[in-house]
Amino acid sequence: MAIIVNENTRLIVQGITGHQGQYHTGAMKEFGTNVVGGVTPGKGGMEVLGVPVFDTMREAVSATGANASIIYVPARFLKDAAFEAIDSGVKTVVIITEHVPVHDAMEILAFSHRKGVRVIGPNCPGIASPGKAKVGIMPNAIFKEGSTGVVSRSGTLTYEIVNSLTEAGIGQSTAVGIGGDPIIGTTFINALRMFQDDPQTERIVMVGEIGGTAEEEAAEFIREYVTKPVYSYIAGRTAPPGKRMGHAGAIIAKGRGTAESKIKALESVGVKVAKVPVEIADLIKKDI
Amino acid sequence: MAIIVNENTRLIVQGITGHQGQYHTGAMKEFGTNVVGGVTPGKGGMEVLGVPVFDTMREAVSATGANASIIYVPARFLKDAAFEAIDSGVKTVVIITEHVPVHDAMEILAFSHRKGVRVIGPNCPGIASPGKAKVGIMPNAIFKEGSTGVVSRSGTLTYEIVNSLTEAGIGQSTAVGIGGDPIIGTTFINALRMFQDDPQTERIVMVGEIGGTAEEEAAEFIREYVTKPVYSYIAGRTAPPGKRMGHAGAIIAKGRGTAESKIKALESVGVKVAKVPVEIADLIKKDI
Amino acid sequence: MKLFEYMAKEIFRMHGLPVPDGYVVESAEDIRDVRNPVVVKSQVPIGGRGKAGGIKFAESTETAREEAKGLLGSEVRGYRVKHILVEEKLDINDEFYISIMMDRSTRMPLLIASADGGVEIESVPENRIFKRTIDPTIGYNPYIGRELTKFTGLTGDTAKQVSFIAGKMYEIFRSEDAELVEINPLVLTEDGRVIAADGKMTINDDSLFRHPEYKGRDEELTPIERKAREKGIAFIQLDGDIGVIANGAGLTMATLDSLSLHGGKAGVFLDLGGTDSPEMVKSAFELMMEADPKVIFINIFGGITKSDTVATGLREALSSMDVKVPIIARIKGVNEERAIEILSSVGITAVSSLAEAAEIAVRRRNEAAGGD
Amino acid sequence: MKLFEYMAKEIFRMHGLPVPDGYVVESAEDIRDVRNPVVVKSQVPIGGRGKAGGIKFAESTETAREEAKGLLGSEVRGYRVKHILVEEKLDINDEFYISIMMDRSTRMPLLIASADGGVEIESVPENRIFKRTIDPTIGYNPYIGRELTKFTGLTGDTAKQVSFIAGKMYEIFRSEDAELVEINPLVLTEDGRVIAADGKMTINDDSLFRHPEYKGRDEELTPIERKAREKGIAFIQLDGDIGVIANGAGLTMATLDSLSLHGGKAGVFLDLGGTDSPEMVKSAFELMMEADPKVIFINIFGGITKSDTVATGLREALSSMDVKVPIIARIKGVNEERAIEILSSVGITAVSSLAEAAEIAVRRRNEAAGGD
Repeated sequence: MAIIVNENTRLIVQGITGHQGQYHTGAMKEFGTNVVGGVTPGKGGMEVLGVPVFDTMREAVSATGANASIIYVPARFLKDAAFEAIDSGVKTVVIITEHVPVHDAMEILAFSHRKGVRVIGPNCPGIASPGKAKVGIMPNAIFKEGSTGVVSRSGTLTYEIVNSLTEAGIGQSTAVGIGGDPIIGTTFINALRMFQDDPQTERIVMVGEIGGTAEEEAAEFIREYVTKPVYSYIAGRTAPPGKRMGHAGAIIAKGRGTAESKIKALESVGVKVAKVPVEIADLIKKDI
Repeated sequence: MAIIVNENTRLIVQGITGHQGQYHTGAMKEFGTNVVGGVTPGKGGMEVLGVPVFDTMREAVSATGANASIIYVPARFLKDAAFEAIDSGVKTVVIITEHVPVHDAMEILAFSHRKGVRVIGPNCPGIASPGKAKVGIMPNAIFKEGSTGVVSRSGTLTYEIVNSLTEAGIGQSTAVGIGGDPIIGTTFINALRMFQDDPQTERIVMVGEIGGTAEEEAAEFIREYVTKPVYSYIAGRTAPPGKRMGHAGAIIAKGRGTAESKIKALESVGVKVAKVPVEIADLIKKDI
Repeated sequence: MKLFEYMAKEIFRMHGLPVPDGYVVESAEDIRDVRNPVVVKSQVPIGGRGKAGGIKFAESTETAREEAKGLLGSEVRGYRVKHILVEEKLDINDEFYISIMMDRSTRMPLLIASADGGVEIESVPENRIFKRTIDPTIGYNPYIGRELTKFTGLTGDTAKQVSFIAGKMYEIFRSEDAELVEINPLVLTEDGRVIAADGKMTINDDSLFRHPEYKGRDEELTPIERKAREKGIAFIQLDGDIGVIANGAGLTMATLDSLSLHGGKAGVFLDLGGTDSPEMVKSAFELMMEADPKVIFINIFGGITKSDTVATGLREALSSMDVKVPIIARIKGVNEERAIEILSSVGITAVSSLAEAAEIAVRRRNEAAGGD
Repeated sequence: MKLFEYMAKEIFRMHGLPVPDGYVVESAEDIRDVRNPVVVKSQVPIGGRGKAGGIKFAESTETAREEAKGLLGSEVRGYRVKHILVEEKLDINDEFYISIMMDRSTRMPLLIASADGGVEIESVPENRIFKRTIDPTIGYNPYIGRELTKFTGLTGDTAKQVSFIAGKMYEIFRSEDAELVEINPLVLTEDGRVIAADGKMTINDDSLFRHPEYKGRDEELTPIERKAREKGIAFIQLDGDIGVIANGAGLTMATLDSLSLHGGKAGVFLDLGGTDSPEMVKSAFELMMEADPKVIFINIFGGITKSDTVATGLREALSSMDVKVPIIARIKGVNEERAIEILSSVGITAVSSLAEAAEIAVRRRNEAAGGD
């Protein structure tokens, strides 16, 4: 099964003719992803690694029957590209682009909600279901098919964790990097729910970091909904307190947002929390 | 059963302290509607006909558990009042107000769609399920409980038709006036679907008029979905052609929009179409 | 309200949408020195002016003034010409069609475009017409322009200009509370500019309270039409001779249908717009007298007001007027018996059945018309 | 970027949101004649200025200049004062709190208000704080203002002014791409005006490309911080002495956690922000040298770039620098064995396990620090 992306994913790459787009089209195809088309305005009719390029998402979707897209376009063009994707008929949109204005992200997510489209990101490494498909930029070599679901707010830290799981012989059902921006399309809670409901997934690794209250909210959700074992690592236990949203932010946070608060919240609902990334694999191995 | 409003309807009247608001609060209570509150900014704490008045919809809904609202406020304040209603937690909003700017109506309906709230109107006489509840301005005396569903684009013509049904001994499950504006929340198709699914309703009367293509679209829907007998009257068979949206409108209309086109479309899917309002009752009586 | 071409172009210009250089005059003398060829366009709120001889060309000041003189005061497709738009004549390379309108089905704006402009868009084959719903919660975005220009086969700088214009049209559509913004033709000139050679706009009447700038700029009305509009009564002139007063558009049309069933034809109809207040009925009656019908047919279905209150109001109105033609009233609602009594007492034939009232009205009309 | 109070108030004023009369100076001599009592406010991008002595009052030109002289160049809560805002002193009748911020949970703007202003809002009891999510697809509408003023117990003209201000704040929040717009206190004056006595704004950094007006107006950075920002590298000064370079915020923090587990403490860290390009690593290394750490710890998890390419870049960079402190590299990704070889060849201790690398780094630091 896996979550969100699998062997039925038919992917369009938005920004396929750019450096990043080309490179990752190749890497995704190697991973086994069914890349059915690309979009770059003005480059319709070209081919990139055997993949046909279209001028617009509408055309691409109607010509290929695509159901997912991945976006690599620069931040200042991202809103337009994301709206185009959400409006094109695909059901999943993965936004790799970083430095997306937070108001643009807000508008994109309001529109995706209206249209019933799942957005992952922005500013995320994407998602991979080993043995099935990867829609993202994570290195192929770190994955191994298995039954552990991974959800993470970080980019490279996701690689670190997935890699250490694989090195310990623990395969993944799906690993999803939801992105570290304040406003993101897919949250810990969304991913936890899907992993809980996914038959292939037997346990879940949740990688958080300091700042925000997403981990505390996830802990609440785990208490209510998740019965599978959850393992976690919260980056930044020893980091200095990050930027805060001033007094207004403090009202929302109510003392949450620190590593201590997050770890406490997670441990109180039975999550095993590692002190350093590599310890997650140790915790899992003890249980299986 | 009936559709949309029934004995479980708990109604807030927005604009309750105005002349129209007061008058119809009385009439709706007489009809049996459970009017649980009213809203007029700055008049919170008052009572109108024993109904408590609140300053905001939020308060009103949280104090009364209301699930519906009816709006009587003037057109220039309507958008704000409608947004407030849609945002307050009620599930049905009936907008009586006429002369609502069409762009406001569009924004209201986009928001109601996002929030999953049913809007009836604007510029409509409302809805009544005899023996249960009325949320509107239709005269009480014309109704009789029964098994005929009535849906109409007109105001007073709805009264005319319901009255002639009642005089002929044909009772109504629900009568809904969807409003004659170009942009409305509940369409013929919405109402037809609900009547088809409503066990109390055995037949449907659909009252249309010239202009637009809603009747032609309804005919398509009847072909696909409606198995109950449908009777219709299209007002304006002998009226002069109305204003058209110029050439752009003609592309959409493609020759539809006239009484002939509507009658032909309806008859082709088995709808019996009366020449004058009173004939509807005759057509129904022949069948039962 | 429909705007004249020159008003639509004023708005286009304010929003930065390219229009030809030009100006409007009410008299031929106001035409300035013509240096380059100009178009002299009569301003009427209807299409098909060109074929009807409402558009002229001139290469000199003299010809321009002559043509303007000929057009001013003349009738073009039923409209008297009071304004002339004088504009640079464009060197046309290609003509496109583009419009945005409010679409009832989706309840959202619809963008329509075609590479086949300059002709009636209804005559363009369906598969050559681009149609795109714009979600108002996100508005116009560049990708919609790319879809448009891809479909219509535009490329390069022309595509960019057309995309820009589509975005401007959406901006105008929203900010002006328009029901329609249309450019036909949108012209590509020999020197590569894309310009709105014509412009049509309809402003939503119900939004005029927040657009005071349009006040008094609407099409001309007859004195009686103006009076009716001020009272909030719809007034429509037809070709029969029964005067109809009813409340509500649907009921008014049903009244015409009922008269027609008995062989009658309305000459004018007044729609009170859903109200049944005695004041409105009285106002309508006064307006009706100016239209001089053979018979007056009143059809009121009482909603808020009690029927006898309406009847009393009508009786009072009549007492101060000298009405010679027969009046037939169909009156329905609370206390209708009492209402019928009141009206009968002043010589009005009043019944509660629409069918019956319509039949009587037609009979009376035939009597009044004699051997017509 | 956090705006200084005076900049926030400039924006408020442009949008028609009432602020006190005032102006900003960089030198005490620029203070104009004081006729009515004024407030002399040091401009630092942090709250709690009043308690820290950063706000003074004056009733004469002389006092005002004296106070300004005292403040300018002084340090208020760790920030050097370079600007002074001189403002009319308000006659305060009441103080409210109001703000709009981006709420991560709902992904929508959140409006917060309280009748208990002028104090730290965290100290106000929860049940005295109004919180309201604003749906960005419909924006701020008057009913939200009514909910706010009802909750906070405001009535009449004060309620109207506060509603108006809330609407303006939302307008500013959206048009300026703000993450936060905050007024505390929002003052009700003795003569009934409602005025923003203070103002805080944070502009979303990622939006600055479309707000050129903020260019160069951000808080002061040290030369090394400025260099880092120009390269797109996050630079954070800490109180340890191991210099850390890593790619990605999460991995950087995980690196600190790993060092900490072995008893090490970072003195400065550079986050390359998810990239692993040799150029960025090189730039980071140059920056790092300026921070003068005891040991340098590089942790790169190769994503796009192959590890050996990163290592080659790093070797080149080092060849042109004179680095005296030990370097420990943890390098992971495609061709990591080759990368480790390359780095070892120039004397860098390179391994592929984070835990092992962290342990080595701490050991080296302890050796370098001697008996510290």
